[in-house]
Amino acid sequence: MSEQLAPESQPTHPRGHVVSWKVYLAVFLALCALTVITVQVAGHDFGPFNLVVALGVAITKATLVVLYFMHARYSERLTHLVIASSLAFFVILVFLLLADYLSRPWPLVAAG
Amino acid sequence: MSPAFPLAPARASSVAGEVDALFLFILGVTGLVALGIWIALFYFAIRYRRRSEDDRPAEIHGSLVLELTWTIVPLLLMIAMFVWGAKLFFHLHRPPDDAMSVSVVGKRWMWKLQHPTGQREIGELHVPVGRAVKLVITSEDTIHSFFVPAFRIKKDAVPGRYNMAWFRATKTGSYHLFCAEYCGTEHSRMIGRVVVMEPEEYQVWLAGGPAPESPVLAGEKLFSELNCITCHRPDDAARGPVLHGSFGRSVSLASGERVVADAAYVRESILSPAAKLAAGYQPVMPTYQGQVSEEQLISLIAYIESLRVPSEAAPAPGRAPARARAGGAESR
Amino acid sequence: MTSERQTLPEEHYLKAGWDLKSWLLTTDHKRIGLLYLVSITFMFAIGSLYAGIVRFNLLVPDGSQMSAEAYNKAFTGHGVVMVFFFLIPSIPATLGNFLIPLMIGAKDLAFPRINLLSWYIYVVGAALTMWALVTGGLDTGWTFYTPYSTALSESNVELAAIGIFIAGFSSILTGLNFIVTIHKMRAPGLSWFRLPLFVWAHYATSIIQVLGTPVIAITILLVALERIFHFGFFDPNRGGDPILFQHLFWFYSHPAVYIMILPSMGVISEIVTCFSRKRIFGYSFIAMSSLAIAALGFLVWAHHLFVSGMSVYSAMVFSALSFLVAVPSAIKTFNWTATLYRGSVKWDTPMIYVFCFIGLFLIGGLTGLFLASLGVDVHLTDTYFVVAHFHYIMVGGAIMGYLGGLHFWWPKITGRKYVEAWGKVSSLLVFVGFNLTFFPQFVLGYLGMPRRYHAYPEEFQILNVLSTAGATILGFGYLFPFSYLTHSVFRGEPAGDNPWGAKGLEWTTQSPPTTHNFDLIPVVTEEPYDYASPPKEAARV
Amino acid sequence: MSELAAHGGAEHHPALQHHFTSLEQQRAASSLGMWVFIAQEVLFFGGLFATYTVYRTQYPDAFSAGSHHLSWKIGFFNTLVLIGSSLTMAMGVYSAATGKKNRVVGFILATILLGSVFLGVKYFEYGDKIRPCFGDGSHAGCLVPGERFDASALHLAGPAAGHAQIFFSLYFGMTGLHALHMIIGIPILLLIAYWSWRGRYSPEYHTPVELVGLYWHFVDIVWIFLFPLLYLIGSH
Repeated sequence: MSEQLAPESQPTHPRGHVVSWKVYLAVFLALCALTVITVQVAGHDFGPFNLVVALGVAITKATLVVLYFMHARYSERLTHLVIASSLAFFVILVFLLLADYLSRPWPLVAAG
Repeated sequence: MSPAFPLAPARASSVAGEVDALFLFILGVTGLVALGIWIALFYFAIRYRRRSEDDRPAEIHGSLVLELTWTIVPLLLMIAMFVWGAKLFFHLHRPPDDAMSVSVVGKRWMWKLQHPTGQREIGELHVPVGRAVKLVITSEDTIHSFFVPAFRIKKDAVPGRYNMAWFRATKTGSYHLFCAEYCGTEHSRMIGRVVVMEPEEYQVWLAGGPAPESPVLAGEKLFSELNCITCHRPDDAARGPVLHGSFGRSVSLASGERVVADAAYVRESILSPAAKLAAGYQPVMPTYQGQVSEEQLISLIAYIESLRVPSEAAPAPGRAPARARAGGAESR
Repeated sequence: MTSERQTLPEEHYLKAGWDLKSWLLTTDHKRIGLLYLVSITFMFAIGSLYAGIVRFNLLVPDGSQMSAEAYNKAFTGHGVVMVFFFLIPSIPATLGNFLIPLMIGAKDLAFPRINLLSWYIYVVGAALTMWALVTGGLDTGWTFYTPYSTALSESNVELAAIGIFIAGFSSILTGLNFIVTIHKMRAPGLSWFRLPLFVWAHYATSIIQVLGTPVIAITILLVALERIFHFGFFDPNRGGDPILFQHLFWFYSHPAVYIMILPSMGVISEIVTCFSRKRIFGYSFIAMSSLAIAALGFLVWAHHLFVSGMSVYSAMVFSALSFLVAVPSAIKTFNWTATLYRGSVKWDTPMIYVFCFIGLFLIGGLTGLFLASLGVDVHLTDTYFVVAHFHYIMVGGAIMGYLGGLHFWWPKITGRKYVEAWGKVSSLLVFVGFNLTFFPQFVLGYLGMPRRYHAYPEEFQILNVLSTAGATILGFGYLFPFSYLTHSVFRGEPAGDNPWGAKGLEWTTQSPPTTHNFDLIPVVTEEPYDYASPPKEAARV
Repeated sequence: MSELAAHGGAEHHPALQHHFTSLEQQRAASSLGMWVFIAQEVLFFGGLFATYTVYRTQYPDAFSAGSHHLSWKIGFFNTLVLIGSSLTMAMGVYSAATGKKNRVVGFILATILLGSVFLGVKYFEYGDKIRPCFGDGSHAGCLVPGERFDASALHLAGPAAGHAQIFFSLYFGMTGLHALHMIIGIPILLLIAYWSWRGRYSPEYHTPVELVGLYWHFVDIVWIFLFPLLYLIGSH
């Protein structure tokens, strides 16, 4: 049977980019360091920014894991689209929820 | 006499006319659009029906102009619907200042209503025509919804919070009161009547009823029974914030924010005092969670609301200021 | 269309074994489509039975036909079975499973075994939920509002919640399968803008299925946890907020109504082009509005909560977004109608279902504008106006599209033709019965009759009797296609490969297709719906 | 994995399923399928994180009192364990890609070991919160939401005690769901270790190892967010 045309939708790059193990070790150490930072940062009080700082460190750790451990950095754009759309919908849920909860106590401004 | 086949409930409140007008406006716009498409659909389907197997239809891909028109025109019409609807919605959430406040408590399968004069009713609400009535709605068990079709108003009764609605009846008569949020077996029995009367008739009805104990009086009795008076008093021995004249004004909190001291704030401060602690005071007030019922809370709030700045008011009911009982679990 | 007598091909997927194992362990997407067809038809019958009970009770105002308890369980059963076990899987699981690989020139879906697993998960979920409904019933409504569902209801809430939780994953796996197949397994030359609009619609539906369903899965799980282990997520006595449940529930359940309608829109695009033998009007606009519906559908959920005491400002935001989401549906309806212009319209049964769809979905969509406008919604929400609105979209739209698609691809699925006359009679009966059932409910709604009422004031009785009369005609009307389509499987006249002369890769193979669909993967060169050029025969070895 | 496909052709690999035209297309499809599954999991946990966010803005004091009661040292140790298991998982995938079969088995077993350590620590952590709830008598220290919830351990009274019950409902809900995902992951890892020990994977075809790796890293990411949100808000 004649060889089929490679389907147009098939990516062309070779079989999965092989990352050297040194990268993994470096990422691992960075993650451990960031974990220590998370605990120290939680130690002192930033007032209203506690949540922002805590989430900031957690997001950096998560990005490191996604990019290097999960090979997102070397995979096709479609994977980035899937990751982005899932985070986008989660952000929609949280923001529009908070839009209701944070604006509930606002008093109604008098008309005109 | 309403027509044999009514298409809308009676217009018995100040907003009913405008709600019907907005409804008719949207009905007109959507009706026209629908009619236009139905006519086009059937005209094309009949005019261009297949006459023979090999007739060649036109090669039409589409037209940007048409696409833009039937995107932008509907958008403009919808903006009009949105703005008018939002304006009406805001109007429904801003009671006039002279509104008389009626407390509504939904309890599985009955509506318990209480007038400002203390008159209590179950499943029936008598109101004077022309007078704005503010409803403070809550529930004791599950979610109900206070719905009077003739007034075009509806508001959920959610356990654990106060929701507000208001209306101004414009026509006397008796109108349906429904529970519009499913609440269990007898959901369809949780109905009642709103009776709108002439003001004089209303006074007669009020007088006729059992001598009610006004919530303010009931609140005052509770205020001393529960020893609130020992800390909240206008003189200098007070260990809690002065309540006189503070209802409805904004209060600065220990956390630095400012909050309007409305019914919800007073209720929360009675049930969990430390939550929104007033600035400059120790969190020594014990919680009254479980000791006061919904009705008692409403009376306390009514009493606190009635406290005016004592320019030269009689001294606070002179009971020897008993030592404040050891505050309950002092919060951290 | 060829007129000489057609003969059925010797080898096709239905002949690949008739024993139980060949059906229950198949990984052929066509057979799994048929498995789904049988199971959701069964669930549709149960849902219709519940609907019949509800309408029977509403014949009289004093609710003397049955106890309030029985009525509450009947309308809950109708809601749960119809939404979760018929409408969500209806077109994607049957026609979608069957046709998407054929339409994109693939041998099967990307993950055939996960496809079979999704059917088994559906069956387990359906069995559990049916067991809950039968052995005690559920009386919380399909919406499970707390604190009634978590604290006060004594019915089988946990069992039904777990059944629905499981069935949710069947929908997620179907969506996952479609997304990967459409991305990775298109035939050479089949670029995104040459895809049939049926495939576009299913791509948008799959995005909603994958990203929406998990949120209701976790919400229903929290309800079950709160009942079993007394966790306090939505318990007002412990500070829980019942409105938070409504937020999380409707975050999925509004996009879910787009899961129900988008596949029907895909079917309508295919039928309207084939039976007016003309290119679709504004192909890219229809394709893009499918994606727009999928995206905007996630921003509008709180129009179900306008009177629940949510903040007035965020209610305004959701009202504006709810108006915005109506625009893509309007664009589609205008484009379908414009497709008929200067076409060659043939009035076969599928086309009649398209007329029904466009006419009735229009009413459903436009009545949504009343509910999106805040001022009117205060009066209309939780009344029969809302019941009529969503039935016009689900029954007038989704089911008309489902029946139209079933009739349009029936020759491809079974290789045989159904009797055209019966098709026309039944679609007319369904149209009349449907309108008589649900149009009076718009008037009931504006008069203020609340939803889910076992007994109601006398003045609403006439309209309710009209509605029940319509329901009997509708029920009878639905029996017609069930009977003559089944009859056509055995006695139908062989249809040949392309009885309608339609465009699309699925019409280039034989009917019914072989197990591996194409001997040679076809190479696509023409534009979609290019009815000017003659239909192409697939190269056969 | 699947029966030898019907096609002829020299380069045909035994693991290639019949409906794919090339191994590369199959790998790309499987990887995309896994990523879409993870997108769904993000929304699945997302519902819980959204509930957490809303209640934390409503009841900050009860949440910090509840979080103060959790020992952050256990959380810290568990985080390091889980990051370690992510490292061994990544090394496992790396060894599969470079064809070192024995290393793959070794690293995956290490991942399973670290995962079990995590679950063990979790078991004891749950233990001292749940054990006081059983048996009659005073349920001092019982932190399972419900009638027996002992709020005095957190020095809370009145409605704040109810809010603390919501915190612990979220605590048990989120960490429970996360632990459940690990309990499902470990048997799959065992299966992969067994198949790679049988020599089924090679540099050309090791997709199942990659997919399990993606799943495991996702479970680790969920914990990376759970640790600060649950354990660290009360400590200043």
